[in-house]
Amino acid sequence: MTSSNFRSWPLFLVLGVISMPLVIMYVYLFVDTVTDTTAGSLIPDRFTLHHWRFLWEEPETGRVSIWTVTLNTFIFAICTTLINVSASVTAGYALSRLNMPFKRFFLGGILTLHAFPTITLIISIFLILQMIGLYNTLIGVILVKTALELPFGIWIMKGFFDNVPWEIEMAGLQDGASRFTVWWKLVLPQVQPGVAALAVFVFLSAWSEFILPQVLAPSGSAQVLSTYLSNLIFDDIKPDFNMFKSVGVFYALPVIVVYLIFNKQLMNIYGGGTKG
Amino acid sequence: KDLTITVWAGGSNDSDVYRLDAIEMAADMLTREYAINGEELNITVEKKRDFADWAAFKQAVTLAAEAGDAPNIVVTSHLDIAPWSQAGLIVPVEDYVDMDAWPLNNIYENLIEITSYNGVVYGLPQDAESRPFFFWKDTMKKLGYSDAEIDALPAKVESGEYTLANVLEDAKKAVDMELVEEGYGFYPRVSNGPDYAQFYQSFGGEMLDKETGKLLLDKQAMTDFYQFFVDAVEAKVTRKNHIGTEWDQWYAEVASGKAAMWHGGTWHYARYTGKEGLDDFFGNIQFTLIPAGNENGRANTITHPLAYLLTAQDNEDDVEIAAQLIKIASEPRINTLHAIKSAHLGIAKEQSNIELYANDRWAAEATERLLGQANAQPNHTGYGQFSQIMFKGLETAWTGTRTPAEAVAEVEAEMKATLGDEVIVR
Amino acid sequence: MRRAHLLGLGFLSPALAIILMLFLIPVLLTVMFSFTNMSTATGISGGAYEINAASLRKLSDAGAQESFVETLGKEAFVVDDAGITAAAAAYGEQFANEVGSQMLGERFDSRRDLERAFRKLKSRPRSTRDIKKAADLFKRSVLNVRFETAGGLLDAVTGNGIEMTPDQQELLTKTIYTGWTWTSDNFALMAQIPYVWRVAGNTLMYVVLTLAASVGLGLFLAITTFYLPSGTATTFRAIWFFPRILPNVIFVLMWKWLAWDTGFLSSLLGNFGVPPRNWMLDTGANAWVFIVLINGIVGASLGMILFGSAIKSIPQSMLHASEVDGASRWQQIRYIILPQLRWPIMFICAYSTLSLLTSFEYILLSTDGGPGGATEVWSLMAFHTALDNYAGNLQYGLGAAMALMLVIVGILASLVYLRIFNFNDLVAKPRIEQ
Amino acid sequence: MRISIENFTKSFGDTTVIEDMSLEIGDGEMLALLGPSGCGKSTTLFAICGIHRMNAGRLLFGDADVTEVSSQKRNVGVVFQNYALYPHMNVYENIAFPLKVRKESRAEVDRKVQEIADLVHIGELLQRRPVQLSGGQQQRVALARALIRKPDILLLDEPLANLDAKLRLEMRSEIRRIQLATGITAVLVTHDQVEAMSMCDRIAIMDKGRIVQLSTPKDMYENPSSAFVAGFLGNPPIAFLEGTVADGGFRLANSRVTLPVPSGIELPGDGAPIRFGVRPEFFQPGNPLKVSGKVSFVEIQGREELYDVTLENGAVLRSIQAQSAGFRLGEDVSWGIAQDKVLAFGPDGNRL
Amino acid sequence: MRISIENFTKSFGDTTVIEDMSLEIGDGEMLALLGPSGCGKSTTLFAICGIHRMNAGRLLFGDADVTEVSSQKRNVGVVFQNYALYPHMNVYENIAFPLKVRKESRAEVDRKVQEIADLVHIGELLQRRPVQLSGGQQQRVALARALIRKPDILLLDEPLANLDAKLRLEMRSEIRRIQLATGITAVLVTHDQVEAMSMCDRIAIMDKGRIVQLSTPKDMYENPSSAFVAGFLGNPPIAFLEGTVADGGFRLANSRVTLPVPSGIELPGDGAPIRFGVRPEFFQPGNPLKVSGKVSFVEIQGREELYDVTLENGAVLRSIQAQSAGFRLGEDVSWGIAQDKVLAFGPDGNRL
Ligand SMILES: Nc1ncnc2c1ncn2[C@@H]1O[C@H](COP(=O)(O)OP(=O)(O)OP(=O)(O)O)[C@@H](O)[C@H]1O
Ligand SMILES: Nc1ncnc2c1ncn2[C@@H]1O[C@H](COP(=O)(O)OP(=O)(O)OP(=O)(O)O)[C@@H](O)[C@H]1O
Ligand SMILES: [Mg+2]
Ligand SMILES: [Mg+2]
Ligand SMILES: O=P([O-])([O-])[O-]
Repeated sequence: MTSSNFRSWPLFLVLGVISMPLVIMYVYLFVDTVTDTTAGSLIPDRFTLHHWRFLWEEPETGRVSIWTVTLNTFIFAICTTLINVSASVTAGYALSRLNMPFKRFFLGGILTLHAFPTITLIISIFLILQMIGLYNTLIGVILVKTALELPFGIWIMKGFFDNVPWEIEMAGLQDGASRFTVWWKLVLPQVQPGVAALAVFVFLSAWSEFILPQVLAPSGSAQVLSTYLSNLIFDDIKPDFNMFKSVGVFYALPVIVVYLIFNKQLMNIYGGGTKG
Repeated sequence: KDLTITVWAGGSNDSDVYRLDAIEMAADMLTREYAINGEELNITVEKKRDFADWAAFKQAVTLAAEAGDAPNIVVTSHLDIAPWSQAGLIVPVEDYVDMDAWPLNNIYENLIEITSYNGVVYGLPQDAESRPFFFWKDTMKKLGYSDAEIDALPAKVESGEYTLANVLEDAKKAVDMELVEEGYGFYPRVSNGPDYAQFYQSFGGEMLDKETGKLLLDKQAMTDFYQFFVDAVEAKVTRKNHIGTEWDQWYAEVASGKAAMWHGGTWHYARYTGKEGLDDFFGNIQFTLIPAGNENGRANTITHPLAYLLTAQDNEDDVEIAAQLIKIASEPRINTLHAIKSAHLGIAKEQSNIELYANDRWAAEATERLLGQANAQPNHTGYGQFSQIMFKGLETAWTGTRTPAEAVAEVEAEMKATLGDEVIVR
Repeated sequence: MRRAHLLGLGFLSPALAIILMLFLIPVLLTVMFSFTNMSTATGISGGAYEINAASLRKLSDAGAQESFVETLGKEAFVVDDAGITAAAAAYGEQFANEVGSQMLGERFDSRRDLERAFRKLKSRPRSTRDIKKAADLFKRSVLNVRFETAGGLLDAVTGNGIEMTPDQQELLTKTIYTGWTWTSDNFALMAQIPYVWRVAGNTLMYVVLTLAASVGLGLFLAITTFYLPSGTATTFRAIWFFPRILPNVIFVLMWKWLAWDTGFLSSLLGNFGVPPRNWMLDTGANAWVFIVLINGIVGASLGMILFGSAIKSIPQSMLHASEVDGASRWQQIRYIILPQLRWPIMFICAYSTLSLLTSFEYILLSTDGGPGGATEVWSLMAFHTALDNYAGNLQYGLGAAMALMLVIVGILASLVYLRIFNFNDLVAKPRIEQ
Repeated sequence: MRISIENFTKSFGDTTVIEDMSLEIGDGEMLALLGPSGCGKSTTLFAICGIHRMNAGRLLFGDADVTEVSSQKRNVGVVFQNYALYPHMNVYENIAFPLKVRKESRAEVDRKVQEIADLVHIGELLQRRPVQLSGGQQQRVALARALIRKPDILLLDEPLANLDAKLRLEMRSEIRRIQLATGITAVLVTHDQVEAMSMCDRIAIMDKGRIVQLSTPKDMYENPSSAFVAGFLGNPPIAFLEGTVADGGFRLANSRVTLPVPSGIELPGDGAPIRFGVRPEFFQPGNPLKVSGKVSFVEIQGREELYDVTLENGAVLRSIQAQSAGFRLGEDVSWGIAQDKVLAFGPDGNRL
Repeated sequence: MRISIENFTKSFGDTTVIEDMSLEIGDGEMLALLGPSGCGKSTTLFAICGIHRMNAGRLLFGDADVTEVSSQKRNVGVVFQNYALYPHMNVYENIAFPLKVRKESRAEVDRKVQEIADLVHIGELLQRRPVQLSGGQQQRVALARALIRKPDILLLDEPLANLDAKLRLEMRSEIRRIQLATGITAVLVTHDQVEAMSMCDRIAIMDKGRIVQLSTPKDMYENPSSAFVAGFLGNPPIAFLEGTVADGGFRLANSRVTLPVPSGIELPGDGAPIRFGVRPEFFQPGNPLKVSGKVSFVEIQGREELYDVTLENGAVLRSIQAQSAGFRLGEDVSWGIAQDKVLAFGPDGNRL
């Protein structure tokens, strides 16, 4: 906003006030991970890295190492993002630009699919996964997550493709390129902001996915950070909330970084399927 | 022979590691036994207790079993025996081990009973516990109880002399005298659990009709049970919004004498004396059975043992090995490690003769005072719903959304609808 | 089919395959499940036939004659010649002879008793397992035996000398089947349970309030940050976007930390003499405030980004024009910005209604439907029913039926939204005709 | 390469946009398709390059029937109105793209790009991205890209519409120069008559999907076949006077003034409504056939001045004169029409 | 209302876009800000209407110092290049918006909108949405919206840039008519010289944030103060000849031809490089001071023909002649320069 007609400090003030509770919560969340506090007090007593011990200590009986699950989580989130974005990008293009039968049906269907309460599909999804032999594998969970998020991705990508000038494509054809080359070399680069925005969205969503890996890949080798975190059951004999928070912060850090790096791309999401 | 035995334990925290480690110890033992017989056996035990909660654990087990991928051994509530055996997910343990031989013949019969279904022993109890009633001695003294009277409380409760009516009375006095804050006279468990069935029993409620083997809704007992909590709220000894209080806070409060009376699990002992720093447990706290509610009922407590269950496997030999392992893990010595480390109660009579156990005052006293009187919730496929509906009814009455009578009417309607023939309404 | 059509379908196929396999078929299966009584106890993939105490009870409830039930329910181990011959084959003549000589004709009521008797024999098999197997050779009842097929069961029953009429056979196989069966009871059940209606009301309230909160807050954030210098705006956006990327558990934990009896609010207000309480679960109203706040803020994060980027795409000159036309900031927002956010607002509303209808994670983690079921919503109820049961008997069928109701509402809602979004405009005709 | 469009018909759904159009464009010729917005110019172009299929009719390049040949195989270069440069490629890559998809060798591509870039004078810009170029430079890149694979035919869809006045002027001659230099057959779509007239050998004026006149610029300017065509060509535009035939002359509407009719015009009967068209350069103080009016608008355009003169009956005539004529607004003037240059149109708009 | 800009400086971050500019615009005057892209025209406009703050300097409307007054209170109407109509409002609402935010009464608004809509000839379109309007109509709506609250000052930022040639012509006179009718003080930003010259009382030519000349169109055309200004005005543009002073005359570069210098021009010493500027209308066959060359480009523009003549030394002169002059490409010609119209510029580009 380049106009000089409005002052920004009143807004700054209002926003500051309503953001206060959140900021306090963040600050305490973080402070708690590196300090100890006497019960009932709000002021931490002393600094300690004890709550971060999960990073370097051997995992206890029946637990997996944080580093294994972190790696799994990255694999999970990145693969989900890759597959989802690839499938959205092709399907979105087809629905936006290509001639094909039943196009209306596909588009409407994809929007409607979005209305399904995915969690209650879990039993059925389980059956399918078992049938195709992907139960209890990371790749199975990746595919499921992808399937559930695809309608959103396709919808958004279609919107972005809708905004690419037809002339670019026409020019490509005229230059002798095949439809595929045109898509790959000319159109795709135009929707790059859209692809980036979608990728960030999918990544963030996959990173925090919890129920699917928990239920569909229960064995240790397919655990991810979300399940690791919730599996730190509050020990009712000697609970360590601060460690729980530390794991939470550890878990959130990569996505916070992703957000901070890509927030500009994220701000491009409008222009995808969200445009009227 | 090489094989891998997978063990999953639900609801287990860091002090419960012996649920898993015991199997490993058993594996070592079994390997040696085989070696003596000249057979080579290499068992790798894969242990897992990383589950978000009981629900997650049960989803994981059932789906894994449906996929033919079940862990060989699961450590879970005995309540799972009914549905899981019907579904064919688990196999009777009695098909593989000699129940008459050591150490199984030393396990308390009532516990074996609890891990049986349709007259077949499906699992081996892994631990026992119970959910006693607690008194803060100091408050009781201020209410006028002498040390002797306090010492006699367990007996008076057991005999039905001290009832829930007295509980209300004393709690109210404590609040009125400002010994405790409003809402802290009687400070119950903050979430659903077997504990609440105890109060139903205190008013004469039975969960299972012995004759027909069907679930039983005793409307009178249920109403009285709800009424008790409503009265407690009205008398301001219990908070209306008590359900949902954070456990952490709850532990800190009861362990510091903020509440006059409460009820909880035997394993809370570890928490009070550990994390909460209550050094002199016996000097500060008296524990008893849950008092009777009225003349229809009795003082009681419920034990909710976890059990080792064997899952159905394609390879019966694996099941047999697994069966041997849980048998060995039930050795009093091994089980005592778990009992003491996690403040649970033992499963076998001989444990009283093991020093580690016998020297633990809590284990010894609790076993003696509680375990003999303890019954369990019924193994019945509909019990999960029964319990859930019962608690939902309690919550609506407690929070004042419904009167006890209305709440019971709703409970009746819902039970009839969902359980049909499987419930008898009385 | 034209080549161009093939190209289109080709491009669509990867997505289509994944969706079909892991989304559409599961949806259809769910519809199917909702017409069954499937639960943990019935199993998912199929059942078996087993006569045991529980199934005998069912049998008599179903009206079988007492005598029939009683005969079936007799556990019997009989040391007879057939058994001995079998034992000879499996465990040697010596053992068979010993059994034959000492126990022929004896009858045991349980296998345990027979095992005990065997253990007294000198030539008994030495492994527990073999003794049990040997004992089974003398089993002359079908109690507690699992048969995979009805035929197997009936043969065994007849094999043990129990005669049955065809009616009895049918009744037997029908009642003692452990697997799931088709039924439409789930829907009748939902209508009968009073609780369900309350949950429906809660769900409506949840969707409406949360939607209002998230759209309102999202708009507020998008607009205010728009007017701030970019550095400040980015900071505030980050503060309000984190709720979406923080792990659910942690985000909810933060709120609990705020609202607990011993939490921040209580401690803070304690200084002013307000007694501590659990602000989140104090009353139904409190719980609702927190539910709406927690979900609303998470929803607002998305709204903020979407509205923010939509405002960014309003041509600057239009805003400049309104300023020189004399519009104050409020008038600029009211007359210029908001009207141009019509589409994104509708998109968010459509998208969020559907997501909210089916989302429950934050409620599960914060109030779990409490206090007293005040904040239980439909999807949470479906989750509780299908996947979360204290005693382990998960009601897949009923849960699926509950989910199906959501699916129906969702489809109706999306049809309405498709109308509003002018679906025909979305399916533009390709301008390249090859 | 000669282009023949034979009985071309195109419909979108129910609406027929082009009906039964035939058009022949000679080898090496540059033809303008001129017409108002929506008349079907782009549609015709798209049919020629194969982006649209023809509903009926045939299209021949030289003697080859290409009606069913795909765009990629037609060897037609197109320059689009908004250039349609590939924003993610630099100038070099943009121009090289058509060669790249044909997998020509690196060296070959380099050589050709350099050659064509020099032809269109953008040799120094090869490393820039399209956004870093001015409109005119972008235009040249688009042209280079269209030309690099030596297409048989060059199609230009309003190539200058997005440029500012000065650049437009410059690019006009530039495009023509290049077309002449390469000898390519070209079709220029435009709705700017100056463009059409200054750049092309022939002009086809279209209206509502039909070609209404096809001729050289000069002929079309001087001999428009209808009022529509006459109004379309000429800057400042021709002014029309309404009136009727009276006594073998032209009687201005609402007026007593009668003007003589140029020789060679066949008038309809007395009282029939007709229109006179007078171009501004033929309404000058020096001409003999005077009409009087008041100067109602003056515009100084540098070397020339433009006047509107409102006659008594309210009709307006326009005059363009060299600068320093110096008439003022509101002045009464009596200027003359060049009688033999007057164009007369019948009631249907056709030239008489 | 008189506008005085005094010592205006504007920077964005580190780059100073306008430095110490002063400019006075008389009451009721229409002034053009003309200059190449990026020279600071829009910036100046935005400072006048208050969208940008001035880093230094003062701005006066009449006698009132408005430097620190917000846009909303300045009572300035602005027409933006892309019109900036509010797409979600119909024409009526667009025009009424400035009144609405002042909460004027319904009846009052109705009356004023009708009045202004009639003034700009869009009375019948009030119910349409902007997308349903042609470019010219949108332009008029923008104008009406800017005028409705009777602003003291009207600012137009390239109001015609997005219109096609024909509409541009039409709107030019329309805007001027309305400005004259309302007597409002107006500033027109453009980079099209024809627009500036034909519409405004005075022109300020800007370059790189400075005003290089401020004068009436006619004066500026005839007496440009620098080669930059001369090159900016005139269509077709002026042609320049490079050369040096030799023997009191102008010696063409790389050539032996020496041209006499018009009287009244003070030449630098012999050998100094200078430039001659010759406008196309002053390079005609009939003029006496002949130079010879070859016709290198012909463009027929309807009533006129444009020729480029390349001289022996490679320099190009341009000539515009009435149609039917009929020279052909490649023809050798010897045409004359109107000697007294030649403009001479020194090595720094300033007029001699
Ligand atoms: N894909 C399409 N679907 C339906 N109608 C179309 C389509 N493309 C063009 N038309 C219609 O066909 C007619 C001719 O369009 P065309 O683009 O050829 O006009 P044009 O002469 O190029 O106009 P302009 O000067 O505005 O570019 C117009 O009425 C247009 O609305
Ligand atoms: N917000 C801004 N931030 C930084 N630089 C700016 C900004 N606005 C304009 N400029 C720079 O200031 C200079 C003048 O810009 P201005 O928009 O006034 O040019 P202009 O004369 O209107 O050009 P045009 O004819 O292209 O509209 C340009 O170099 C431009 O890049
Ligand atoms: Mg077109
Ligand atoms: Mg500008
Ligand atoms: O841990 P419990 O729910 O059995 O008390």
